[in-house]
Amino acid sequence: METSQRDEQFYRSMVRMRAVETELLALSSAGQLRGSLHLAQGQEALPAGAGAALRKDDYVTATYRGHGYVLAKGGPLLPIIAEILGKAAGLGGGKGGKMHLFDLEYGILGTNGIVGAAVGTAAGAAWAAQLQKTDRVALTVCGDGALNQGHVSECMNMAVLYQLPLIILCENNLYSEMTPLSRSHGDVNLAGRAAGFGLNTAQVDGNDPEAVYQVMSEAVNRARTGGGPTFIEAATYRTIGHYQADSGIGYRTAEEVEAWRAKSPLDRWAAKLGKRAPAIAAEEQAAVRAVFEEALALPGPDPLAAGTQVFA
Amino acid sequence: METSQRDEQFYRSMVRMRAVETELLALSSAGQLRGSLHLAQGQEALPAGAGAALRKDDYVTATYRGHGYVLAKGGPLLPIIAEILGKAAGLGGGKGGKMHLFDLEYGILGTNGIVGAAVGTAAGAAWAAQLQKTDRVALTVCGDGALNQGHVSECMNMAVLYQLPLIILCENNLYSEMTPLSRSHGDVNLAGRAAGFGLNTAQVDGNDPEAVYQVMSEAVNRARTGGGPTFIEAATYRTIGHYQADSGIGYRTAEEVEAWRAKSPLDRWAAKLGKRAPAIAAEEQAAVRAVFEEALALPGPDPLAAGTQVFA
Amino acid sequence: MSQMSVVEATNAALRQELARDPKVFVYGEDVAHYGGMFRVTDGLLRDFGADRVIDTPISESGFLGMGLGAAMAGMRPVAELMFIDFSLVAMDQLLNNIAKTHYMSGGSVPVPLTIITQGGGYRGAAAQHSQMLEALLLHLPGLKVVLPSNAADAKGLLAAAIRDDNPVVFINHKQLFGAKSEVPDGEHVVPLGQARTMREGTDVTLFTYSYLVGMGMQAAEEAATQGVSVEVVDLRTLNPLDWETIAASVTKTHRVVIAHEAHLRCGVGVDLSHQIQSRLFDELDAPIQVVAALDAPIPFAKELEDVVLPSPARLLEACLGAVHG
Amino acid sequence: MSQMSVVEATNAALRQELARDPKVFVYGEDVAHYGGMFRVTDGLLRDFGADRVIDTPISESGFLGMGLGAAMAGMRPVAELMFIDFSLVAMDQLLNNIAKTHYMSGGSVPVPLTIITQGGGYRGAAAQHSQMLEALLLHLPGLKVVLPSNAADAKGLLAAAIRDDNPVVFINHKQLFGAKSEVPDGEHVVPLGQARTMREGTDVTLFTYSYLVGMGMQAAEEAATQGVSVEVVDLRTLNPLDWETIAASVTKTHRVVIAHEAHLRCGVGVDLSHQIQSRLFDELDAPIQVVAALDAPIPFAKELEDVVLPSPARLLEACLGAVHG
Ligand SMILES: Cc1ncc(C[n+]2csc(CCOP(=O)(O)OP(=O)(O)O)c2C)c(N)n1
Ligand SMILES: Cc1ncc(C[n+]2csc(CCOP(=O)(O)OP(=O)(O)O)c2C)c(N)n1
Ligand SMILES: [Mg+2]
Ligand SMILES: [Mg+2]
Repeated sequence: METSQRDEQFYRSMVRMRAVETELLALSSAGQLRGSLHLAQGQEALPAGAGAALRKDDYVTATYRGHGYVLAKGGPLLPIIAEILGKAAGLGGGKGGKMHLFDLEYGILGTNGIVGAAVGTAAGAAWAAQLQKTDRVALTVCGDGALNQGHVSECMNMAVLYQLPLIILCENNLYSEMTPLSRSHGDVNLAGRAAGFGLNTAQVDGNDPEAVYQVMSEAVNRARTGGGPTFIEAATYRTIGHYQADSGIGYRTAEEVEAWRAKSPLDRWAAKLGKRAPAIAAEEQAAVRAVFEEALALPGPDPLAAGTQVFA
Repeated sequence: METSQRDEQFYRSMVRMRAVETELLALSSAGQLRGSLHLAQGQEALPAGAGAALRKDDYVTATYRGHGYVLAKGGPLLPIIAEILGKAAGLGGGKGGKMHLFDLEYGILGTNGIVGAAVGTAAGAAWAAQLQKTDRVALTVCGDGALNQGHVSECMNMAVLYQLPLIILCENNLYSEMTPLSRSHGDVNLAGRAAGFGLNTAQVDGNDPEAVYQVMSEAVNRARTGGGPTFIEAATYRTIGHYQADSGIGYRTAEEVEAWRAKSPLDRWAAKLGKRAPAIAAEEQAAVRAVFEEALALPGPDPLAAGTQVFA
Repeated sequence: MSQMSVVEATNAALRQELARDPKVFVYGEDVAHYGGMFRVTDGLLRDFGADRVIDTPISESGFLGMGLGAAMAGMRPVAELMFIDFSLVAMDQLLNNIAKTHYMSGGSVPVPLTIITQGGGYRGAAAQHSQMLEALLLHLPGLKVVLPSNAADAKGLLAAAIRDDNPVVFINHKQLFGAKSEVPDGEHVVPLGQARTMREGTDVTLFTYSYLVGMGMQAAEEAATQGVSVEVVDLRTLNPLDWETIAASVTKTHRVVIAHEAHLRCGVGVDLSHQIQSRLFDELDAPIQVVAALDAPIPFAKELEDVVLPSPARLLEACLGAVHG
Repeated sequence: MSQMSVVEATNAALRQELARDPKVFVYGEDVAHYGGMFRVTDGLLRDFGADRVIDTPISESGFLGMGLGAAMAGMRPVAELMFIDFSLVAMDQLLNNIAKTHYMSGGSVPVPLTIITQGGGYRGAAAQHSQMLEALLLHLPGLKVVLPSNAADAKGLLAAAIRDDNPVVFINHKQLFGAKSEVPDGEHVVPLGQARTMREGTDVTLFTYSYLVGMGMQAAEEAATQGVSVEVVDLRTLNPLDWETIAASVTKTHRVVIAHEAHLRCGVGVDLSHQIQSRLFDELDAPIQVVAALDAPIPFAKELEDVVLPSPARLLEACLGAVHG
């Protein structure tokens, strides 16, 4: 794909994700959406760039904030939105919910509510791909804070040991919930920690989808060709609160948030696409709105289903 | 203390430890000792050197193979041996056993049967020392394999974050049980992994008690004076099996074992002390034997004690 | 007395104990500068300083292990686990180490560590953020486990937990956080191991705790209108259990319902059920019923969660069933 | 039929399934080159190659998480946890992830992962290496749990576990590893969820599993000499439970003893006790008794371990007590 085509694709992808989040936030504010909602405004370049570097049959696991990666993997929107809304037609029949999106057909092996826990799943899928002698790769997305879960360290070591076709994309948004890097990491050089385990590492501007795409493509190519795992530290920022009930201010200065808003990948790519941008945005927003309308009208799960599917 | 005095102290300490292990192995072989026995033959220089660098009021935690550190901390021998033999007069009244030695008076906060688990305990004691504004330090001893427990990674990060007065002494004996470093670590540079977390690091010949003492003293001094934690990678080798039922051969070549036997710290220090060595050794061995005789004659715990002391 | 929410009462207990004993310190994720995800530690950093109230990384296994070490070294740490669901990443520290240290040391090493956390569903938080896991903590000996059902108990039981020389896990319920009720001003300590009879009754005893105490009271009221007198006992502490109060109530009503939000299998309900039937078999006029979560992970959708988790209707049905057979 | 130890039978099941299905692979600490701490995987690397039998670091949380991912991606992994005590460092993967994935995915993602491990005491291995932790795995829905009491079942149940599309934890007992008995040659599969009546009896039923089945048989024999006829049922699978066999035996003998080595509180014994009394209350002529470990961590010294862990004498006493009151 040419750069200009990719630019449009990135923009579409980011606008779509923002539109989905806007709808969800409205529903949540209106009391029409249960539970916590972890949005990723400001971080849209990452799923956009990463998703473009993957094949349909590659694997992805991500966090409670990872719906963007699910969208960017290319599966149909309706079952994803339906699951987030807790509908019977959702990916998980309404059982999983927002934090637990699975879609085997598109290689989505789960967003996950436990910090760090999804890294093992992706490493295992990468292991399977290797043992099956396919050239599939697995991407796992985690936060800066997640590196402090021992599970992640264990998997980093095994990824190197087995030379797994795994990419760990670390969204360094400078905070774990309300705690900044300086109060959670003895050494804030995240790529340096990964390098200590022997991983290939890269650092990237996480607010630049093209840069993310390039560094991901390199890592994906390395993984596909037996070159082993890569850890990517992506600098980014959520310009919104940790979850719907958090203003995002107080533990962060207004200036800091503003400075990062100014680096919004959506705005950057809108500027890049120039006059074409508004029409593209409108198109994506309309498509998302249509899916929400359809999804909202769907029936909820049959209460009788509550006890089923515990076992296969 | 002068070097020559220290040399004698090291030798005594190592001989004592070997003598204790020899008695234990004999008892185990004779079916007079229950459970697994994890000996540390070949690794005696580490407790000898490390113990000499600590004060009585410093803290120590170690592994199932860590009785040497308990001995080297300086507490009376009888309650230690009595506990290993499961006697009422043992440190834990026979409840803990070999893998679970505690002695608050000497800062022994537990040998531990779970790989890696004792690192948190020591880090917490170091934290307490810091919060109490004392200059106590904590030493935790773990194996090369233990670095692959996520818990240890978590503690390494926090040790740096809080600048804890903690020393992690990693006994790199090249194997986790029967599995060599090359099949358990993606990158065999253990100090490098620790450096990735921001720890001060050092590498040392773990079969040289004086070298261990020096590197430990530096780390202890740093910790006492607010300079933060240190990770020490000590190269060593157990010249015996992982536990009493393991020959130590098969997964390791006879040549490899022999090559390391030739580096035995006991032999090196015997040579160093020259003619003085045999008398010192005999003295220590006799003392150990006397303690075993005394301990073996002690009564076992009262069965009625089984249900007590679950809670304070 | 003041009207306080459970969050405020929990905060008040922490303040009371921080002020009382310099060995106490409070730590966990987002607890210091932010004041806690649920505001339980609000203002503590400001009032007690950076040596007493400390933020941690997302390293539950590491920081609970450190709590153990700090407790052994003379402190009285209070660790916050943000959700009890996350106890699972730290189970080895909890059950292999914290719970066993005093015993393994032959009673020579006390472990005055308190862990405060919260659990529970009914909010669409789905399978990994809605659990009640007290049974896991009770199966292996060595931990005390406390679950308040109201603000006064939150304050008093937490104070007792912190003063206890043993590891105690103190579990709030997220549905109760905002619930206001009267809390004694000044020093308030509720001894561990005392159940509380919330409502006297003669036909059947409902043993429960935490959020379900309120549901139980509702069910009891409704049952009364149907001519059934339900005694409601808030267990408050699951280890130690207040066997005296339990036995007295069983020998009075001869019919028992036990209700909790956690899963049935190997849960607290079957545990208490067995203890009652094995010790008071001849006192029982009807089978003991346990109301618990259905045997499925907690689902996200409301239609499903409503089925899986206990409801006042299910409690009522069990109480009536125990009486009418 | 051949005489085989439980270790050999477990090894035979692994061989059978490795040969049968290329998706099966076996991994864990020391399992490949060394052949397993307990020789359970002896020779598998040689016979099936390095892609099928793999050594891991000491990273139970990581490698069980990887088992989950590999199972989702089309493999049928068999992970060895060297001691079940170490499951505690991996509980989040086991209970928050492995157990819940199929349900959270709305049934769309099967998790054909088998975990083989061993537990149990009686060997002076002390508090962290002697536990039976099956109750922790049963409390939260989503895992099947299997505990063989003999070599034939070890082979047949493990084969069934590996073929099952769900996560199954298969728990051997260290005291049984060397125990030899007859094992069917060739393909041998014992369906999960079927208890087995080891000895018919009329006065009292003893439900048990794993190592205590042998103790139960001993107790039954001794009871017979004292005129008490004990039916001994080996539960074999704790989830799913074979309720039919259980109910049939209770309605026959009307007296029940349940025995296991794990702790009492929130254990399998109280679980089964409650299920029996709540469903078959009128069938019971005596209180159900549960024989379990005393409420203390497993101590090291023999004098103490003998008191904490169940013994044939305690089983006998419970059976006689159930009959004579
Ligand atoms: C094991 C565990 N501990 C704590 C939490 C609560 N929690 C949810 S998100 C979060 C912060 C994660 O920070 P980071 O990894 O940087 O990701 P971000 O939210 O910034 O994207 C925490 C502490 C959790 N879900 N799981
Ligand atoms: C969590 C856990 N997993 C596995 C084991 C079993 N185990 C005991 S010792 C050991 C090897 C540890 O190797 P290392 O850390 O290098 O220490 P060494 O024994 O070589 O001194 C293993 C795997 C354990 N005790 N705990
Ligand atoms: Mg972050
Ligand atoms: Mg080693």
